[in-house]
Amino acid sequence: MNGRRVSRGRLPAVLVLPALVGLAFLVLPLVGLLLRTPWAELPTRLFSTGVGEALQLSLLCASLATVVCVVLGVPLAWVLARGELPGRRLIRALVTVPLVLPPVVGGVALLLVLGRRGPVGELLDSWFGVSLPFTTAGVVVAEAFVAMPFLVISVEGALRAADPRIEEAAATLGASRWLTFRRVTLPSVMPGVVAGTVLCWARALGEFGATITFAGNFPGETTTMPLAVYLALESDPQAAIVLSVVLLAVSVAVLASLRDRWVGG
Amino acid sequence: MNGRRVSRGRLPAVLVLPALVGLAFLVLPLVGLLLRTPWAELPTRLFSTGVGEALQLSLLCASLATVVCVVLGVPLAWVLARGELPGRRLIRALVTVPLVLPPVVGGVALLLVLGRRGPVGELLDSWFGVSLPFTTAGVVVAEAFVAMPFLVISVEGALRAADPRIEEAAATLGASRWLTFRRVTLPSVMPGVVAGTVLCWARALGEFGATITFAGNFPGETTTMPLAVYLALESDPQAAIVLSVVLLAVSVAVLASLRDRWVGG
Amino acid sequence: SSSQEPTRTVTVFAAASLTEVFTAIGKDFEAANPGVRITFNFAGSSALAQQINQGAPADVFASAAPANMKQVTDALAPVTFTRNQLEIAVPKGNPGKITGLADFGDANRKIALCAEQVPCGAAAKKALAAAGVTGAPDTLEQDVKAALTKVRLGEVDAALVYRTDVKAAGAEVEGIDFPEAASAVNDYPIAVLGKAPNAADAKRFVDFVLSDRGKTALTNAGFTAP
Amino acid sequence: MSLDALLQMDRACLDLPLTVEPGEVVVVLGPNGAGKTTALRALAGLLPLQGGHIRLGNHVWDAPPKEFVPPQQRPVGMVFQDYLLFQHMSVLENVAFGLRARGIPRHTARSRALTWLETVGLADRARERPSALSGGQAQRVALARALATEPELLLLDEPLAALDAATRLRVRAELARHLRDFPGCTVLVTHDPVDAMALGDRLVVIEDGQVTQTGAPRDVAQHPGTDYIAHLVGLNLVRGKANGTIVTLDNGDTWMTTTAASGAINVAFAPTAIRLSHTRTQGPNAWQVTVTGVEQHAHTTRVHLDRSLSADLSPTALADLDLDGPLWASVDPADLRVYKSR
Amino acid sequence: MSLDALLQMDRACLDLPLTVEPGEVVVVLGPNGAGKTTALRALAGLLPLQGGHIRLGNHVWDAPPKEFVPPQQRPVGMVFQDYLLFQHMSVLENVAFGLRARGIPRHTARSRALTWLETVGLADRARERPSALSGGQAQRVALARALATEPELLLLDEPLAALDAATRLRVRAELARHLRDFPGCTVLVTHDPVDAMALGDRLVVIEDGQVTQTGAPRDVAQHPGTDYIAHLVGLNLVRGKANGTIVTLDNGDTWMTTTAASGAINVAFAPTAIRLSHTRTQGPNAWQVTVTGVEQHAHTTRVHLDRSLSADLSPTALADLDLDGPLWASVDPADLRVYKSR
Ligand SMILES: Nc1ncnc2c1ncn2[C@@H]1O[C@H](COP(=O)(O)OP(=O)(O)OP(=O)(O)O)[C@@H](O)[C@H]1O
Ligand SMILES: Nc1ncnc2c1ncn2[C@@H]1O[C@H](COP(=O)(O)OP(=O)(O)OP(=O)(O)O)[C@@H](O)[C@H]1O
Ligand SMILES: [Mg+2]
Ligand SMILES: [Mg+2]
Repeated sequence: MNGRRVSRGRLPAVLVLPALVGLAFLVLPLVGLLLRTPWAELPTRLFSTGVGEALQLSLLCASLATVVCVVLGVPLAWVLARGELPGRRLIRALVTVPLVLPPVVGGVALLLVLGRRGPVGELLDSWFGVSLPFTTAGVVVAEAFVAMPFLVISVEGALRAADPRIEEAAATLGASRWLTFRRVTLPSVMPGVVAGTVLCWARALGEFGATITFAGNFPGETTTMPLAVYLALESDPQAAIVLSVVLLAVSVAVLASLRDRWVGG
Repeated sequence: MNGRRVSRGRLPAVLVLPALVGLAFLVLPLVGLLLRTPWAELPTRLFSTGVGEALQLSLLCASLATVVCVVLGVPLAWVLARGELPGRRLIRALVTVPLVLPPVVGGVALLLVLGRRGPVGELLDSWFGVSLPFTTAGVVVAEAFVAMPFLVISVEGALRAADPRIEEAAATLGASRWLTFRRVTLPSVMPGVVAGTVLCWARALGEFGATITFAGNFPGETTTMPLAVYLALESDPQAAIVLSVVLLAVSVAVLASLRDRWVGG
Repeated sequence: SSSQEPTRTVTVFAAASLTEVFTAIGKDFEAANPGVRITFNFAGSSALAQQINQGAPADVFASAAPANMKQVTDALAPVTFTRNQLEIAVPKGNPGKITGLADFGDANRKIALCAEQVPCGAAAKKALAAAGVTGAPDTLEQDVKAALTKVRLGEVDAALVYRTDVKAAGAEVEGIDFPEAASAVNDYPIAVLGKAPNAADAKRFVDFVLSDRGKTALTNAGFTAP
Repeated sequence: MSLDALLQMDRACLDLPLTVEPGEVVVVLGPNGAGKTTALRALAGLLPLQGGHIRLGNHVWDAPPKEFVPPQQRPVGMVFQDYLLFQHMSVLENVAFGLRARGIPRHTARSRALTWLETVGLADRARERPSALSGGQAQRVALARALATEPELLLLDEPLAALDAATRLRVRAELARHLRDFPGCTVLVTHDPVDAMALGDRLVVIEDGQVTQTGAPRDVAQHPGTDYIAHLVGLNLVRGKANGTIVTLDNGDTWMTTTAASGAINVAFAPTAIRLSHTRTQGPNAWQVTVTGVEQHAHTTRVHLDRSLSADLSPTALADLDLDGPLWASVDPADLRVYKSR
Repeated sequence: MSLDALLQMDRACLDLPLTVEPGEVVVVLGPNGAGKTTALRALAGLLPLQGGHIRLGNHVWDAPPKEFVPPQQRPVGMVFQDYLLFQHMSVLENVAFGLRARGIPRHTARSRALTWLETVGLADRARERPSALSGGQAQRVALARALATEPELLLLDEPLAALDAATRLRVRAELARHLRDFPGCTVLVTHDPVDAMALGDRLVVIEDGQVTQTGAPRDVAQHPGTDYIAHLVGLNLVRGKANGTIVTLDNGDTWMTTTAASGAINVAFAPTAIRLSHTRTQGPNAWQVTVTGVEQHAHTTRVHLDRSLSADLSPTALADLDLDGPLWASVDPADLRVYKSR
């Protein structure tokens, strides 16, 4: 447009004020963290092999977990929002459960099912020779378990808000429900899917309790950044802060660069 | 309608299959947990005062934290989605940060700012005589800090997906941006807000690391269920499972009964 | 509550591994000192140290490791009040056929150790060194409870944990003593804090822990005397 | 394959029998809220019937309580009253969507879609998003999208409503041409009588969900059975009882006609047939009137009279009249059309 | 307070001067995509101008690069082409919304809203959601919603487009009545010439964002300046040079007229003025034609000829003609209207 700042009127104080308070509430503790960061240590820390490895592993596992969540979670959200299922209320509440479960207990639950002695774990072992605990795959599983509800619930919310008549139009054009989903519904709820994906990725990246319980902690294989941070906190709190700041910086960079490419402005 | 099950065609396998896998992935570990639960202990546990207290406290704090998040987070989401702010990308990424921060570090960060020796904490103390750490209010603050991003991001996604022309219609009717927000925008993105609120509440209910770090673990004052689970895990793992199951049952009951009242069907 | 004087409170910040035993000792202390109430804050020692450094209103700090006590600048004359000794924990029935520390070097067995940064990991390192074994762990747990959980669920064949933990875990876990254990003990220091709001009663509580009654309770829980 | 349907639904109190032969265009005409859109939605499979049936050829599409074929398995094409274009696709992709859904390769689908866009005169907007189109342009894209799949049953919900007069002429002519060539059945919903005349082989008039008249468009237009239809085709309608060429109107007046008839009849006449004057004319069929409104058209002035009659006056005729004064109206018996009321 | 605007925008190449006096109704007429909706949005403040200005009385609403008054501070009422009703409110709340936004107490707002709903004949639907309304009903609610705030500038984007013929007559008459009483300025967008004639005090015709003709509706209808307008008002238009009563048409033919004129002129005549026959008639103004289409109306048949002319024939006239054979057309010089082209 023309350079003029033509807004639709001033932003109302009654909205801007709480928004600012909310922003301060979220950002101030980070500022506190940054103020206490021993910046001098940063470079040495950053280039110590352990940190690089943990960072790489974190990004890899969080991204893989996000892929798993999208592949399984978006269809689940769709079934919850559109499928005429009996017991939908209960299923929807069950999906929320991993949110409430303390992550450590979540890890225990995963071990009970997918561990060496768990029924599914035994099958996986005898059929494919796959054992999840203490492996990188296990980290992905633990992160996906914890992060998936975020995706499912965000996407379901978006699907419910979408106009179902546009799907009717697709149906009259001969599109099956799958084609309609893929080409009509999904693109029209893209902002919701992106929001859910961001939540899911960030949650997976910060995941700690379920990971260490289910996948253990072995450098280069299952030690993600949050695990490194936690252990550093035990011996050297300053180092823990440095590591956290590194994790934050990377995630802010990734989110700020990726997200707006998907959603625009 | 008439009793007939008139669906818009069978659900496509390519969607239903991953949805089922996803559901199994989320629900099976819970089943594992339930199978291992020493049900015989349940009644005695449930009626031991400590548990009742912790459960009450958990529900109270999670609900208060959710209220704080809604009051501060919905306006923040609106400003991010609609306000023509410079640096919106960065702000949006910053809002996501508490998701990535390992909760224990989040607790440390809160202590650094709101603790007795933190800059804001000192102000609060000298002006109002309020000290947040190690109080029930501190639990609410810690939970709100961790849970707010979920709300903000879900609601922002919903706002972006909403048709802005309906807001134009409100503007031509003389509605200020605040009135438009309250009476037009917010109701039309209700499903997104509800989804965000559910995420936020569940996350607050399950919150552990930031709470124990920032608010400590004082029975009756700051010991929420996840903290009780953590302590039980130290002495009696079976009891920890029982407590988790209690937490789960309560949250499923609350979500299943409340959520559909808000959103319908 | 007593009618003569108002209740005074002692706030004790104690390591999570002391939950049960300190709760019992606290009850005893309250019985012996009417008018004083003990409030506990159980959490990881490092988190407690952080909280104290950030001005938490604590009277007493009982840490699971000297290192965390050292982080607290404000501690007055910490003393070691008890110790914890390592033990090999195996799942019920010992499916991995573990006999001693030597098996911890076997790459084919699933082994859990604590991470070096936490006290039980440091102790395990000492024990393995003393036995001349190069450990081949599959995981370095963040705390001893996590290692024990893996044993309980049969995910690992063996782990090095504290005697107190094996004892608390009950029938699901079996303990195997080993000779090098004596060289790998972990000290638990306790101290009254400089800014303690109720220093007098705090001192009394520490003395109570160090008394015979305290020692007996600790020994019953599996701790060894210093 | 012919369509044979009986649409019964609680919503809009719909009870509508409908048969369409292959190649035939049935126009459903009715006022707002009559249930036209509801009927189309039932035919498309977007609403289930509560009673009755829908059959195309040998295929049963809907027959409560048992049969129901979902919309995507019915070979229908539908143009919605409010377009419902896919906002995230280009105009071309919108039109190609139905072809792609039927498994036609991308390239073929696109070139066919482009041909259809040319037909509706929007080939140059092919790459744009629907949001960049004006209302009428969007309507034309929706039309092209439905036609592109070459359906066996074409459902059109006021396909010309948003078009401007000039485009409307052109699109209507094109649509008429296409519908002539179209081998399938067509149901077109409108409340524009011109569309109905131009496009329909048969007219079904519904009011409040019920059929009030049906027949060839010409015939319906010349023999309106209800006030609504008379209004629509621009005729005045009065009712009465005929006895030879003498008609006793329902209000008691007696009129002369040139056509002999007997029994309950309708009398229709054009607004141009009414003459207005300040005094009673000598001839028959004169009565006193009150003016309730005046409307200015391009070349004539329409004067609304009581008893929901109206008269079209030329500027010259109007110049001599004082519409506020007392007026007499009259019609020539030769201008009256008399026919049996149903 | 009068509206004085010059709307310049890149989108739709809009360059539209517009002045409206208090109480005046200016109708903006134009084909699809001409920029009518864009112009209304600029007046409402939903799009900023790129050049020009908008002033109502002494208040400057938009004057790039400095001034801009946001929409909620402009006393406008707008009816959108696609209604934009608030789906989560009842019909009554929709209509009351604007009043509530202006601080009127709930009770008063509701009772006034109900009065407006009565005016548009929907009082009995007050408690329902907009989704339960038919298209035309929704349109009427949107109208009521905009009128309820009694704005100083009323903007109507094809307010009658979705109404059926009968309702349209009624709502148009009501709207005309309201607009007569309405003290503010009104801009009404339409592509229906009947609406334009019935409702407008002045007509502004735009094509491709530019004004092509403006004037009193009657005058524009009788002296169309472009093919678009001629089409719209149902006249044939040819151009030529007059020399007294002899006109040399642009295609070389020479016609006779009864009005003397000179210079570049337009010649307009009604489709009913054209006579068709198989042989050349003796009189003047005859030419050979090709039939490009036929359209059936209620009482006449419209025959489309080359040079975008059209002829209206009565059934009797049509009966004698073979439209596929060679045809001659002629017009009586007395039926021609000759006027200066601009
Ligand atoms: N979702 C709905 N729930 C209940 N009633 C509805 C619903 N949709 C429409 N109706 C009602 O059904 C009746 C018929 O509506 P329909 O949309 O079929 O009318 P229509 O003939 O298409 O009118 P228009 O010419 O205005 O489009 C109306 O009275 C309307 O209020
Ligand atoms: N958001 C947009 N971005 C770019 N171009 C647009 C946008 N909206 C409309 N246009 C273009 O501007 C031109 C004018 O559109 P406008 O909607 O004003 O037409 P209109 O006169 O209202 O037509 P109609 O009678 O069909 O409603 C059209 O060519 C249209 O394609
Ligand atoms: Mg309709
Ligand atoms: Mg428009």
